[in-house]
Amino acid sequence: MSATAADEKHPLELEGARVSVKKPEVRYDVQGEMSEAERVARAMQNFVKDFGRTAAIYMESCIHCGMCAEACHFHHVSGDPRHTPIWKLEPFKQAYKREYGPFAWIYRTLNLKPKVTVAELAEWQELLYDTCTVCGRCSLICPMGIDIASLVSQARHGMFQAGLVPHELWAVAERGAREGSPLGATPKVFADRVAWLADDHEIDIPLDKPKADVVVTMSSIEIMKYPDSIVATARILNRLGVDWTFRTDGYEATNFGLLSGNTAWQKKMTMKLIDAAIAAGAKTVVLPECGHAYTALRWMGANMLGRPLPFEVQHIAEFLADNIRSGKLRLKKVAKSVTFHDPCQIVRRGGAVEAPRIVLEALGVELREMEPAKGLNWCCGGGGGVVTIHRADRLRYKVYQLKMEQIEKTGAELAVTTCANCRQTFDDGQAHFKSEREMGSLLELVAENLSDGE
Amino acid sequence: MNPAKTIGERLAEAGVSRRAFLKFCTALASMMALPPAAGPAMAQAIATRERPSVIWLPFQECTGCTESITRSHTPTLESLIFDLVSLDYQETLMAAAGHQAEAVLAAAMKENFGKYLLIVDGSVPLVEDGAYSCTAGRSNLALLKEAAQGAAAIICVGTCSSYGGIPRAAPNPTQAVPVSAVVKDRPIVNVPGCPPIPVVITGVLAHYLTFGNLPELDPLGRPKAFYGETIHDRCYRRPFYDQGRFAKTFDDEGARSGWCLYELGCKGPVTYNACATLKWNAGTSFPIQSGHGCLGCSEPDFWDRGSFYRPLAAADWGSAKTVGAAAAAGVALGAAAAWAARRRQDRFVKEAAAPADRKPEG
Amino acid sequence: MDLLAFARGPGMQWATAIFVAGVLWRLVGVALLRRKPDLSAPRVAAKWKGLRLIVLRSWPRKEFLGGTAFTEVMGYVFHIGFLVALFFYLPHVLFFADVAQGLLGVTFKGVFGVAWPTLPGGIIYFASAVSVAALIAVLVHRLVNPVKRLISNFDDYFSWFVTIAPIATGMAAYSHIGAPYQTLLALHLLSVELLMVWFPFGKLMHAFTIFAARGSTGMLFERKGATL
Amino acid sequence: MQDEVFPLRFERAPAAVLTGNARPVLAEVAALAERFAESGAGGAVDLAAMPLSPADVDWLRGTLGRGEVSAVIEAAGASSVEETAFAGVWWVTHRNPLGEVVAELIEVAAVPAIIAAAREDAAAGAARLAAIVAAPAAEALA
Repeated sequence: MSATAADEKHPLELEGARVSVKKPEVRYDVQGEMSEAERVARAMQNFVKDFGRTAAIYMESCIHCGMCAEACHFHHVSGDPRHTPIWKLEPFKQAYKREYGPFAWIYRTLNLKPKVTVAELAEWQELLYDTCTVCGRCSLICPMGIDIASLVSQARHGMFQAGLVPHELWAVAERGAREGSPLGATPKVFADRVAWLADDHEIDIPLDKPKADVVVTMSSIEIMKYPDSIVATARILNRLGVDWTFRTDGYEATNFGLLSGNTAWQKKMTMKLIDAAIAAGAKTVVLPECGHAYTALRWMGANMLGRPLPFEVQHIAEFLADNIRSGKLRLKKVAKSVTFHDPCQIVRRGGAVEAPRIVLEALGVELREMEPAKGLNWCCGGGGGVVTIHRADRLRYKVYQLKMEQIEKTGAELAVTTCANCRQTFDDGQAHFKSEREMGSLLELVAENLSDGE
Repeated sequence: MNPAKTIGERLAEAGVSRRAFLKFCTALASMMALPPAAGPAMAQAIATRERPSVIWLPFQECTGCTESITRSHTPTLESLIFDLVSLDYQETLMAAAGHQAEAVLAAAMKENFGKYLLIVDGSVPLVEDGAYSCTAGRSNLALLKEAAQGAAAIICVGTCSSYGGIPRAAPNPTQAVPVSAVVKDRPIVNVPGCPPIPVVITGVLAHYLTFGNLPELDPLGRPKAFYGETIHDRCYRRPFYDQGRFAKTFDDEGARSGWCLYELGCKGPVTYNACATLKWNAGTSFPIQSGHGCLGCSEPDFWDRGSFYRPLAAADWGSAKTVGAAAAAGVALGAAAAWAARRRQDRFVKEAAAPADRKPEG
Repeated sequence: MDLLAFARGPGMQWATAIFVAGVLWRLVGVALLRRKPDLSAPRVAAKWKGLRLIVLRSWPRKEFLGGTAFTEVMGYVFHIGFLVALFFYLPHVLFFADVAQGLLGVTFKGVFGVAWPTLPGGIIYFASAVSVAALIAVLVHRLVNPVKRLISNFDDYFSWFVTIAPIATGMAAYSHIGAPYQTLLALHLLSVELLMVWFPFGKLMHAFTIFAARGSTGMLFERKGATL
Repeated sequence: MQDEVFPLRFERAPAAVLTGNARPVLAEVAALAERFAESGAGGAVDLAAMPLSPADVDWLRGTLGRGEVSAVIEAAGASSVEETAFAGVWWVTHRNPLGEVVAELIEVAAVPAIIAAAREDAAAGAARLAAIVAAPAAEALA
């Protein structure tokens, strides 16, 4: 299947509540032509090749207490023991013991841990992709302190190279690598959009300034589906009088390489941003309202580059909070009750817990926290690429209901978040359940309430 | 002597009253850990029996066991010898000597063939055909084999004849073995101890006299009546063990207060014997009561089980050297495993990179 | 050589050697693996170096307590019962003292100024009984709970067995139930040796790796400001 | 004086300690006494079979006290039989000719068995008595 053929066969569904691949007639959850033996070998190789001491300690420490099941939203709604987070790694635990652990030689020689089979990997595809958003809630319950989410990411490295990725996710990731944007927001599309938005909203949106203090990035979901975010960002940055720019050589922060498990693609996309920021001599790179984009650049960028980043990386909420704290950004009061959905990658795993709350405080809203909130928040169910996978919908909607119950319980008038992926999951969920409630963007809420008084 | 007479008749002739005999049997019952009510029954039984012939052969031994039995207080040695059994040969105690003594032995074995009790103290050396211990020019080994043939039963007195004892301690230059290693076809009762409690020796004889058979034995061939429980179980200091109160040295407050001697190496918990109840020296005391831990002398190989002053729990886990060697081996294996894992990883990186350009497409 | 002599001598020596070698093999085998440095700019300096998570994770957050209370409480009960019996029963203490003396040439009194405390046999027996009861409870839970049943393997059941066996045989030896004391003591020692031999190769190693695993996550998460 | 020779000072006799085992023994005696009072069937407790310290034995002796009857039987050593303060409960001590204690019991009975004359002995005695009666007076006087 050539690249264009793939596009024709599975055209992007841009108009729906979520940006995804149109429901494919034929399932292509197996990619490429490989012998079974080669698939297994590549799965193991790519799983093990990025292994290190920390992951090894995790693999050595599990005591099979089963507590992680309690933390997982998928298990919570399904009750299916297979959705126990650590069980999702079972073939890879086997692979670790057989291929890499201290007793690997014994396990191999005595064949105590049999070689993983393609059938097993195929069976586990659903567990590793459809029923895991890599939200990391399970990592907080593990009495051994195992970061299970990081192991799932690592297992996906093997799955991808074995050509065992859910097809929609693979198609989105592949397109991201090929065109620079998973959803078709190519540099040309992006430039057109920016020009059109600037025109439409009579606002100055700098693009491709050779030098700028701040390089701003966007997620493809925002570019294609929530273009208001672009306007909102421009409005705020212009108000702050910051020397900033978008750059067509590095604007797209979404990282489906990370989600699908292709480290090469992940690196390629991350390096684009880094190179663009370095070229612009940026002091700061502002990341959009996108969870995995945050993880990919903020916490993994320097490791991709191989040295500390020569600039600061901030999520837009952090950027806003900083400017509110320094008094540069003043906002009008919003007399509404608001509940805030904590995006897993930004809050729980990213550590930006207080920034969104500082912004909300500046907006003067009555913040009604969910129960639980912050780092313990339930995931929306769409992260980690799950929202792109159609066959995952049934369970995902149940998870989504869990989330909505949480939100309804607060009784807040407004629900906002600061992750476009969460937003599209909400939009899709609301459409599915034919609900009225909208999930707002923190960024847009701020842009709408910029104080006029200087 | 007329062996047809019963013990009861002989006693009566000797002017021993029924009261005296009943008292004697009460004491025997107490000693054999039988219920107090058994005394009168025993008196009845013993009175109607004939005196058995007893032949006592000393082998590779120290005469400590004989010393011990001469200190037996219940019944007194005199009454045991003259009234209850016919001790026909005991080279240490008998008046006869030399050829005369050997003639007595030969006569006793012939006269009572198949009926006499054979008591043995001392182990049997095997090396050089048993040449390391001889009596009248004959090795213990040969003598034992001959004497065993006519014995109704063999009673091994002391740890040496029971289990080999000190002669058998490593490196065992004489290849000493217990009687049970030489004689396989005769009932054997082991009365171990170094020496055994004197009243246990007589107690076994009394049982034989009372019931006409050998007492019930444990798997190590010891009479359960005396070796059924550990010293620890019957020790009057046991409550302190349970309370966790221990003497730490031989002269500390705990030692003076009579607390448990476990920490000082007492082997009471693994020693089956009756010292704690029967005691020694006419019931005066026993080692633990005197402030010293039990050595476990009635157990097999007691001499080779480490220091008498090492607590039982301080098992032989090895030495700093062996543990160090194990640690070194562990570190080396770990390093090798990590090295192998890294090499494997390098290979995987290379292999994974090789077909990387091939897009996984249809 | 009878069973007890074997258990006290060569059995214990081999078990000790395998235990030491196996534990180091596994720990060194992991410690010497590659570790890429985290070059990302920390949000906060991880001044506790992972220690915070090591402590924090000792008890579940209240949000998780509902579903994990049974496992947590029973886990603590059998661990504490086991450790009380292991470290405060005089014969055990004497064994450790002997090992410390032989390996390092030190006594507890010499190092700390006071003797290592011991508890009366009755309390040890009670602690052991409680531990056994909790272990049986967790086994039943493992067999009944669908999650635990699914994720359990030979390691889980065998590790359970080698954990409960020394406690059960220890109690039997203490109360002289079932066989002569020496046989029971030998069985107790052999069960301990089985535990020691299995320890490095099964999940019992969590006794060591728990600190490394929690510490690693703690260090990674703390510098991000991520939820611990 | 002694200190000069043996620089040891015994502050307390090593075994003069109550172990707590005496009380259960007393309970057993009480149970036997009760049974004896009800049915006439007595019994005995062999003190040698009990893990008692010397102090325990002293405590038992002191607690049981002394009653109306005491007897000494000279038969292959002295045996003493003493009723305790509790009727029917006897403290019996057997010694061998050397004066060493060979058995010590607490017996619960109307009369301890050792005191009663055996019928065989009585028969022998009767025979001897009859012989004396049958003999000529002079012979008897001689």
